[in-house]
Amino acid sequence: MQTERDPCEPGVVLRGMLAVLLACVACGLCWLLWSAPLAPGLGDAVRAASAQSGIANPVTAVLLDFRGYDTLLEIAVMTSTLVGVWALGPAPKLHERPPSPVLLGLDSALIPFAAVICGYLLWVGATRAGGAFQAGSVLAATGVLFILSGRRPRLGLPDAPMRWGVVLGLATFLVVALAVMGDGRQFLEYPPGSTKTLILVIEAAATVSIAVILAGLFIGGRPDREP
Amino acid sequence: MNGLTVFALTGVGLLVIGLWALVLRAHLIRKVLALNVMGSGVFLVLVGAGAAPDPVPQAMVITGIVVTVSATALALALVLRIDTATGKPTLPEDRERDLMDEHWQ
Amino acid sequence: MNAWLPLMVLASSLVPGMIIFMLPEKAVALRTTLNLGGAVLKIVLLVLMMIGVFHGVEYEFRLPLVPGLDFVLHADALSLMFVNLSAVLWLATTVYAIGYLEGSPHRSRFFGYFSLCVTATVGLAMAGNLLTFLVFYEALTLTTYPLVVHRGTEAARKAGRSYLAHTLFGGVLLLAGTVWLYSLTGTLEFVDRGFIAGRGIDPDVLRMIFAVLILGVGVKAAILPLHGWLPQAMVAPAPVSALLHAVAVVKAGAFGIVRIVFDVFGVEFAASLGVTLPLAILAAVTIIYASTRALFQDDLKRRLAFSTVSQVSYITLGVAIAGPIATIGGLVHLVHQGFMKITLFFCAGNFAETLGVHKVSEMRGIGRRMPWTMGAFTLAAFGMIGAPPMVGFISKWYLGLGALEVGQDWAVLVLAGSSLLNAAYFLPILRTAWFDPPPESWPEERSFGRKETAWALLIPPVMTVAATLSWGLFASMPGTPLDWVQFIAARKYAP
Amino acid sequence: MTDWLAEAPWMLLAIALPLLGALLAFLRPHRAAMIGLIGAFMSAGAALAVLLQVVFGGPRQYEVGGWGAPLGINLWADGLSAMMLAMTAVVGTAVSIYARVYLADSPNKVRRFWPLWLFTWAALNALFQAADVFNLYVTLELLGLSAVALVALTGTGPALWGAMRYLLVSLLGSLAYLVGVVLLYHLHGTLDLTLLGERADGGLALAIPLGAMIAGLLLKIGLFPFHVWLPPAHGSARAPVSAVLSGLVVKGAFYLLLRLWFTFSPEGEGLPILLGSLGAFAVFWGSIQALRQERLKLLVAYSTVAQLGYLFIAFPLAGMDPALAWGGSIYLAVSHALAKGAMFLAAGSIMMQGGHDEIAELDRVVDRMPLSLAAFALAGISLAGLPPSGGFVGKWMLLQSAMAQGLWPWALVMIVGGVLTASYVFRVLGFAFTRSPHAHESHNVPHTMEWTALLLALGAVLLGFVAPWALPLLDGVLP
Amino acid sequence: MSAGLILDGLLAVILIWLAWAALSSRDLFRAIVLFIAFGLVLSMAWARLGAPDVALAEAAIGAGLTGALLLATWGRLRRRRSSKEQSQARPPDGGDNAD
Repeated sequence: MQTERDPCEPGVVLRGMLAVLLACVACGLCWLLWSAPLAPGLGDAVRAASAQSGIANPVTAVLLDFRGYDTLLEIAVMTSTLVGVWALGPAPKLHERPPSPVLLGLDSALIPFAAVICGYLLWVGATRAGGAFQAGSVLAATGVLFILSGRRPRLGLPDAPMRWGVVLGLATFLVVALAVMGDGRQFLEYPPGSTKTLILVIEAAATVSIAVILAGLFIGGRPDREP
Repeated sequence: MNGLTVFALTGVGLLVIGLWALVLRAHLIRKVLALNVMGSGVFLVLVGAGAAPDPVPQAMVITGIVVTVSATALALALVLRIDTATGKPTLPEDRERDLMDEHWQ
Repeated sequence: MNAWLPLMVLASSLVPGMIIFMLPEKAVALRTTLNLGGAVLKIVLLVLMMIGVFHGVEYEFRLPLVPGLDFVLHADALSLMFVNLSAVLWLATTVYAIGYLEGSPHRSRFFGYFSLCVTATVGLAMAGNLLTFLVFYEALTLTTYPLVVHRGTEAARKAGRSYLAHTLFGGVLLLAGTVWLYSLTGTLEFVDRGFIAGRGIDPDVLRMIFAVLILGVGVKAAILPLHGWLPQAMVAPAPVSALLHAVAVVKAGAFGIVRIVFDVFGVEFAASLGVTLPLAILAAVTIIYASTRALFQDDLKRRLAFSTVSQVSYITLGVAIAGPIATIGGLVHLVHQGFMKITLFFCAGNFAETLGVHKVSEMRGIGRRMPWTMGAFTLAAFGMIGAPPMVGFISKWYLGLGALEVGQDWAVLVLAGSSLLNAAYFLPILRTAWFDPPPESWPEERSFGRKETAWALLIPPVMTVAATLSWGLFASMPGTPLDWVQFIAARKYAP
Repeated sequence: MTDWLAEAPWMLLAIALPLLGALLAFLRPHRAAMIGLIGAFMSAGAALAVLLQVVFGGPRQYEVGGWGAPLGINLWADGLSAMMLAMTAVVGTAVSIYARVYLADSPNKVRRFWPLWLFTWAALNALFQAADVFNLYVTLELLGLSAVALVALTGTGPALWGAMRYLLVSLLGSLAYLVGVVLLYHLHGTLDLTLLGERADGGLALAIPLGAMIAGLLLKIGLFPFHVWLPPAHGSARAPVSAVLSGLVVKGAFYLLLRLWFTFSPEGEGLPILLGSLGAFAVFWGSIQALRQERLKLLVAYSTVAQLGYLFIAFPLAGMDPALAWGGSIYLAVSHALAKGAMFLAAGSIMMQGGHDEIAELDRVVDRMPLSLAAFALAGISLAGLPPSGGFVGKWMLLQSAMAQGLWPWALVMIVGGVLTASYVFRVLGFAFTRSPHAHESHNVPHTMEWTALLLALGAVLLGFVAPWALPLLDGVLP
Repeated sequence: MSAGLILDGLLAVILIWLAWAALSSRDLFRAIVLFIAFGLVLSMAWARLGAPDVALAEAAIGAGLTGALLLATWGRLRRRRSSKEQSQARPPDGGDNAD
């Protein structure tokens, strides 16, 4: 971009000011991280608590138990994004023509990688309470690659099942969270003992939804056969 | 205890690079890329600055990654519609600028 | 009950107004009933209230509005005077307007805003503190704007813009002064002889506040150099001009000056600050300037408008001379000028409606064509000039005496000079109207059979001028405005 | 029974109900409008219930998942939150009723609008009650993304541009905010606002994270000079959407800014004065731009820029009598939400009626739709701070605190700003009263739309009378 | 100077370089591919930081899905260019669903 630029490109002044600003930002952050004493964080508390809640993987414990509310809203973010993308209009046609060699190449490069991840995930799931996002996204990723590689020339997505798939995760999450309330328990406060099962239920539902949503996002518009 | 680990430093660097590109690039896809890089930078600072592995920031980062991909998807869908409706994948003020894409040479 | 009566006085015009907005254009009968019913009801309520006040009943309605400040409706002698003036003239104007606007479009809108405008005036009259006064002052601006632009022409929009430019500017000054005052005193309640004296506030600050407040209300009172909007607002229909110029807007301004001088600062304290003399001089200048301008207006309504500018400043002058007798003169002129000027505008409207006559030069021999209207016009004009035994004479007499009493002899000269000018711009009208031969045809004549014009157009001016005549003749009787004003003025000065 | 009602977890329901509504509306596109309307009413009901709980029971805390801070996430509803919830409920209900009729003729839009709008509402309710900085980040994202999608709903090129710019700005803002969150977590080892408030002590260690967060929020609020994205987005969206954006969404970011400010109460004179000056510039710039606009909706959008500026004048004034300045600013924010909502709704009706929104061509619209014009005028009165409206009370308090401290420049800004506001409002009214030479098409507008706007505007005016009861809510909140 | 630290430093340098290259290359396709690579390296960094879950999420979502989205968008843009119907001809307000 060091070629001669036409007048409407941002000038040296703007770049200079931006550079100064960025320098200040960088210096500020670095200085703070360098000088300020860091607090221990919540690691130990989480491990202690997750031990008694019976979920081996502390990250999963944080995601679905301690800070489950965040995750709930996060799934809401994904869902609303999908609704938003669908609101933009019908999905652009996929592959009116044979897919570009580029995509095929990339696809053949990535599919084994995705397979590896899948395997690793399964193995992880055996030892710890696996990760819904990873599983779901890998599911979606493989689906996407399948679409991408053009091995299915015309992709007609059935609408209603897809909507159900989209809604499933957030709905299950909300329903479980509300259902556990009663005899003094709070929203999302799992009854002692049933934590693991409930989390598994939520995760299963979430995995499906995440996969469907991510695939839907990739398609980039609402299904053509929408009611 | 010093939080300026290698990765935290990297994160700050990514943040800066991303912001630079976000302001200066005209092509909307590049702006989206820039935002993604910035996000990764922030996440690196979040996890990298701590000494011992701490699950809370990790969970936060996973949440953040998912939010970012959603935002990216929405942004890219918008880019497509903008290109359809207005003929160029840019904001109105950048329509005359160099999009740095061989299809616009 | 004592708290609700003031509110009911407001409601008696507010509620009809609201209903009228919703009425279809056709529902003439219902609309007329509502208008007149509301007007009459208001007068009845006021009579009740006056009786109560005579027997020392306190009528006050309070509602907390801003932290530490209330929305207060209070009925004291001064406010009752102004409320009565507005209520009575509202009745007259309503009758007149019904006749005047017969068959013209958007009457529901007109009468709706008309009622709101009166509501604002009444509320302003009964405002118990400066905040409430401010509320209704702005409300008055907002409700009169649609009336000014009612015709919907380009000229109307321009006039409306200038009207807003002036009045909103005034409103802002008033707001600023009010907040400033409140941040110093912590109270805004109107009390006889003011609430500022003896708080040890820096006199220079007080002078500044006084200036800001007076300018704020002075815009509506059309004090020089803020009088520009008034002649322009002439594009409005005649009833509006009548109401705006005789009562609602300009009188609201004058009333505001009265309130600020007497019940915020206290007239003696204001005099001790040395702010009254400049005000008096400003008023005097306005009187002379506006009268001179009136001389050169050929458009009848514009001439009347400039005459209003000068006449309203009599009130200011009377207040600013800061003597008990002059105060009487000023306050009583508030009422007298209202009746006289509304008569004049009614008549001007009649000329325009019946014969299409808008200019003085077109009025040759109009007296023979419309003797009753012209008669009313003549009497009112003499009142304006201040010829005895008309009420105008009483006002000027007290003003002059009051000026002499406090040794402000120059004011007498101003009065004399303005009387001459008044004569100079009214007498030619009378001469040409009565003694010149009428033209073969009037610009656009409407026939009302044997009547000179519609009853609804004729009765109001005759009634109002009759009132002024009677007050002039029986000035010393109890129950006249003069009597009431003396009762008020007595309480504004330290015994 | 009543006890159960009084003790029901309304705070949560105010978040969960709109979410459920959104899901159902998405699941059943054909019934979207009906489901959405019901969901809207339920959300509003829950929010008002929270208000009652706070009024009678004082501030409430809710530990989601029963863990409690710092491990878990807390919800927190005090007077300020309750006020914002109620504001959202009122404006949201009006917008929903309006949109039900407004969108009726385009079923395609109806299906898209309701889920997104309910997601936005849920995000707002969650934002107003969140007590955890990272949870706040998630709500911010939910709010921003669904709002962007709502803007894009219009589908035209300008609207898409507006949405895109809005999206970029909103994401950048969230990232800046997130930087602050990251630093705060590393410095104090917690994400809970209350704990952070206790642990954070001044100096650069607070200034840098707080600065990042404030900068991000200013971007989202659209304070001058970050306002560039706001008028195109708000001006090109559909009327109900514009009402939501101008009335509520920006208030979400402003609320968060206030919350942070009250929690950390940063010392030092510089920042308040900077914010105040930016606000002052916004007042002037926005008003002048509004005066120069040819199109009604853009005028209203620029007036939002100006009115947001007012809210920031409280920062430099909060020195002597904080309750007065902050109270005024918050009251101004609430009445602006109602007034601006009403204004956009009225503008939408006028636009639908005449098929255009050229100000100079309004052509006696006062005869054709007096109700909408009355709504516009009443809303304008409140915006201009004319008595006795909610805007008047807010500006009176700010003005009083400015004059009591003898800070004349700020008083002057507010006074001049008021005049400017009045002049652009009355510019519209003037044209609405006069006849234009050209002929215009004229469609008839459902009365529901006109009445909704009018009632909302009346609410904005009546707010002027409830201040003595509303302001005490803030007692515990303000520093 | 442990091997781990060297590896970290290496990863850091590669990350910065990839980010810069992705954001400043003149060829959009190359930029996207570089970004995907960036995502993959980043996931290694997560693994180094003892965050396997994040590493997985990054690889699958950050690199995989984001990359796929980017590539798809790029492809659609390009196809629109090459396709004959000139979208520039369309007025700036022929929205996709402007009803």
